[in-house]
Amino acid sequence: MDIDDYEDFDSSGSRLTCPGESLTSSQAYMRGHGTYVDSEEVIASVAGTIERVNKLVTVRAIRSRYNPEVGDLVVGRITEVQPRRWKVDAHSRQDAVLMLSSVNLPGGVQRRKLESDELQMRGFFEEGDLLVAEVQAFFSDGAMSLHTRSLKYGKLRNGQLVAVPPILVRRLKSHFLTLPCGVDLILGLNGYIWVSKHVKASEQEGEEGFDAEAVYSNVNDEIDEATRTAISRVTHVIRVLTSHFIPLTDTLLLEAYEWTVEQETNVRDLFQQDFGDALVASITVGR
Amino acid sequence: MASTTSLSKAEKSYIQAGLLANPPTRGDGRSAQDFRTISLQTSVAPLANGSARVSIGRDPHDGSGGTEVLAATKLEVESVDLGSGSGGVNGGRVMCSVTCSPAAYPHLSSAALDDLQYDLTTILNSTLTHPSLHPKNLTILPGKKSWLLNLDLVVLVDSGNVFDALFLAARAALWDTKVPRTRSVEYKARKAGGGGEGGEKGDMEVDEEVVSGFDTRQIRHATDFELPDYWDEGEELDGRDRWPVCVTLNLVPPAHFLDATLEEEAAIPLRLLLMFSFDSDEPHIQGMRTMGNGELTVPQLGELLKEGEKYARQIWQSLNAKLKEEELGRIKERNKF
Amino acid sequence: MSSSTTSILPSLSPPQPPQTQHLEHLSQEEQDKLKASVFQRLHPKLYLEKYLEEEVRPDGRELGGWRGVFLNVGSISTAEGSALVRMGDTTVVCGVKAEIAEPELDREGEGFLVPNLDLPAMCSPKFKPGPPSEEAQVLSERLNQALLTSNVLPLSSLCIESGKAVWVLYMDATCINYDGNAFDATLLAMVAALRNTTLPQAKHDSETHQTLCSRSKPRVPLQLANSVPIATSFGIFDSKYVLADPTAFEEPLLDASISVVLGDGGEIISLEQLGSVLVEDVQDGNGEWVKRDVLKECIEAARARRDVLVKEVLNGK
Amino acid sequence: MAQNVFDRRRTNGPEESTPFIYEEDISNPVRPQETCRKGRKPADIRPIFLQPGLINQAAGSAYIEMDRTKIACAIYGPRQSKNVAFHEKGRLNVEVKFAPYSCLTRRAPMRDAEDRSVAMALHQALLASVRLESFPKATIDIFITVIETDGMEGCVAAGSIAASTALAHAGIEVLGLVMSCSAAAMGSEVWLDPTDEESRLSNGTLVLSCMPALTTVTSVWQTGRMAPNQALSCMVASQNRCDDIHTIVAQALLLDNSKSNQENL
Repeated sequence: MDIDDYEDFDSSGSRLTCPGESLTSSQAYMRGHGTYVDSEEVIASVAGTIERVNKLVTVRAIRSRYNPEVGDLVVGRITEVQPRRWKVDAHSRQDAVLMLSSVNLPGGVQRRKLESDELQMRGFFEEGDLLVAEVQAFFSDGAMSLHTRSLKYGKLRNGQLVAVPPILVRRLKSHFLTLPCGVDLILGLNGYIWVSKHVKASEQEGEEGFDAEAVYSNVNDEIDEATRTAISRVTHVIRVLTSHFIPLTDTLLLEAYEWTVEQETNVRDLFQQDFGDALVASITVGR
Repeated sequence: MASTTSLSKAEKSYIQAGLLANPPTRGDGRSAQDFRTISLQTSVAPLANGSARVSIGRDPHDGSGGTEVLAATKLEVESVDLGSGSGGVNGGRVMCSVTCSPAAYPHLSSAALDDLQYDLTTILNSTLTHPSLHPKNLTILPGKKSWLLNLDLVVLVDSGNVFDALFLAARAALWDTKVPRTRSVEYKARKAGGGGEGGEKGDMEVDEEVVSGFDTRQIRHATDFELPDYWDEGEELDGRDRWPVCVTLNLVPPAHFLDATLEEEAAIPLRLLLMFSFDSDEPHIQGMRTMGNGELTVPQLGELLKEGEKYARQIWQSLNAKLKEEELGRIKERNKF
Repeated sequence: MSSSTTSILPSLSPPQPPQTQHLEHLSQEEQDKLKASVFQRLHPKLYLEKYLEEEVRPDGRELGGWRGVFLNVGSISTAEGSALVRMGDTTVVCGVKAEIAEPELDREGEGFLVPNLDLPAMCSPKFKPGPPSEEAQVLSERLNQALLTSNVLPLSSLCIESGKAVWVLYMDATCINYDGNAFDATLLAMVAALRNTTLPQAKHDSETHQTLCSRSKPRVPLQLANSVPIATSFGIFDSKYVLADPTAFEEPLLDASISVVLGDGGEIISLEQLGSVLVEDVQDGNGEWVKRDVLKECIEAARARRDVLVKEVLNGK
Repeated sequence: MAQNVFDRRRTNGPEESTPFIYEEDISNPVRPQETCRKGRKPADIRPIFLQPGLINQAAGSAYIEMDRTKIACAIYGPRQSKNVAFHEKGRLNVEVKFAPYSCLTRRAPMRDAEDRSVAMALHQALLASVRLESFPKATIDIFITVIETDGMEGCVAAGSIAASTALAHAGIEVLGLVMSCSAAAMGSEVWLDPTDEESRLSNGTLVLSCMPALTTVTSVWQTGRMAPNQALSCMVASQNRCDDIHTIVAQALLLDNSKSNQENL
């Protein structure tokens, strides 16, 4: 079997392979993630789809933990507070690290950290807290280092978390989505998705107006019933889509949400299997 | 019981505020009294005397998620203990044990998992092995042999509300249990010929000749039993309609809700477990206990008892309907061949 | 309805306040008292030294003084025999449970005596929950030896039917409060519990291989030997001082400890010394330096103490 | 009981020994019932003797005696928690140990399921009363030794009272004293504070723990078969009795306090 037969496999989408299957000659191609070389052949080491970029052949596993890359947007949960750093569970192979120097400190974005900040680390993030951050760099041991030095990033409030297989979250132009129903979505590339009440952009703005108390607050805003219902509806749509293994994109989510509203159904009906199937059928039509 | 999921304060208060809102809303859109989908199957373990598998809230499409519990009963012959140390009791015994799959609690250390198993076992045992529920047909030979009914439960996945699932599975498995019919046999033959008991060796030989293959232990009594029927067709457990169902009331004073998910359990400090039986005209409580940090008042408890009875009756009725349906299905199946 | 009744325990005698007036550098002021307790924690050894220089111990006893002993027997109805001993603040409860077993093949006519001491986490912050600590293991073994050697209960008296059935007496002692010298207190509790123990009359049926007891026939006390082992322990501090009946505060500071177990005729059943007894010479009446025989001193003191304990405590009531 | 596990850390007896049995019990296994109540009225509980501060090595302690039930309790801490992840609130650790001679048949000196289930019930009864938020990262150890027991329900009730008294004696911040009372449904009657035999003869039993000062309930533990109304009347009766017990406990604590005050002067 030779990969060269599939000249246009990039456009056709996917070809599946199994571990141990020989993909191509190692002389013509370079081995990438998910493959290894044995007696001049590139062989798959995971089950998944073959991808090729020029001469580089990789296999993307169908199910795997999140494989971080610099610049990725992730949603994570604090697991431990350590001296000058937090450990963050980001659905990856190792806990991520958030350094005290990589967060915005009260009283000015670009201030140096002080000893008093070190003593108050639990005032910023404590065990169990959820946050959205960007992958900044990697340590030599492969652990990722995160940063929240932007007003877009930081502690999460006003909503609930959904965990999905990381592979279903595609790289998008923006991972911060706002649905017209007053719901904000943060699609972490690590498969953690935060669904929350929409907060107006104006309320977040202003570098000078940085308010530590608001950013690190644990108190939720007032959330009305309609928004709560919308949040659970969006959560459900995500669950249904992921159980059918459909990659999540902004347009897809919006379509799916509108479809459920059109059906004028109660949120709990989404539990029913036929309903879920109908939803999937309707949005996959014409694709 | 230590909650295994850690939640941020914001998540907790989001869940609590939703439950206290009017009308209460929950993360998955259910109302306070809604259960997730429950599925139940009996006779899933062919080698057990009775068994059931229960899942609550499994994803209908890919079968992921949801609390999943397996229950099975196994009967063992036991000598009644007269200082022999076997622990057998005249009239038979019931023993429950709960095992938690480590896969169900990946965050727990093995010591913590042991403690959890202990605690779950205690709660099931104190309710199900109470004399008031004891089946009367566990005696084989009065004062000599009886059945030990082992009820083993396995928690395969815990996605919240594990107690309701355990009791559902327990009731279904006990309902499904068939006790092998036994017939007692008497040996008088050589007693007369032996002349003054004739020494024990002679007697034991008698036993060896006739003893049923079921029990390989030595039986030194003059009476024994055998199993006349094919093992599958035994009789039902006596009073099998008494086995209770459990309803867990999760309390966010003044409100309460049913069938909590793991996240909701982590956000709620206090729960009230109520076990009910509706086998007679009068409803009966078969167990009640509070779990977690929080306070109640006696009038509140009275209210909760009333509410709980209502919910438990619904669970009871739909479980019974399902059990009868399963039983009919099996009878049809058998008649096919 | 719920009035308070008499208990197996005596009402607490308040712990004796340290007799600070003996020490000139400590006044009677409350603040100084506080200082004293801080001093005790920081420099326990020095603290004890200061007291002993004045020939008095922190709890007000003389060097050779004993703590008060209180004994209560038979208060635990679930046991065949029981005793509670308070020695100062050290409190030990001992219960005897009887069971039936087959004898060992080489000792067909002998029963079993199984003494164990439990030092639970409850009795002192130095013990952790879980299996027996090292200290508990050592003490259990010493108790076992003392009881066996003294032959206080001939094992042959526990025989029901030779080779078939014998009594097993489980003597479990639990320390409720550990304030030093648990050995003396426990041995006393065990002996008292044995003297309190009665067994039902049992018969072995050779046909059914069952041993059955009778409810209607009166229970019989154990056939105890006359010789009752009584333990007395001492501690050597700073190669100079011999302290009788050391407390939990003194115990870890001692160079050595000596335990003497004596029988009825004053005969030595066991003599145990842990640590080295290097005692400085003393000046006799004429101002001459003579060797001091600590062991002899201890045995003598133990004899005197034994008489008191047997007369006033064991046979007191 | 039956098999003794050989344990080199203890003095060992024979490999196997069994409790003795009476001839009379074999032919007539039903135990006589006339020993029930011993002249108590249904709403009477057994007399309580309570003594705070028995164990001077501990931060706080209490000894309780309710007729044959005898329980000692010691508190150590709050002290730094070891090997546990950070927690905002303190931890309450309850360990219960039955002395081998505390029950009718000897208990092997190993931790068993009953120890843990009683510990669980006590933990539940006490948890809501302790202001755990006032000592983060710390653990309070509550060690309980049951010297003699006459009924599991009474043991849980007496244990709760002793532990709460000991907590107060240790000067640990609590919202109120926890009192506890058991009840048994005897036909249509409610018998308070049942003995072991009485609970076995009853349809069902209930233990209620509450803080009388706040009129709130911290724990309910019911087993057996009861009509809902009966359960409710058990709860009401137990709670009423808890108010009385509260007076006794408060008295014992005050007496102990004034004693130690005098010593300090």
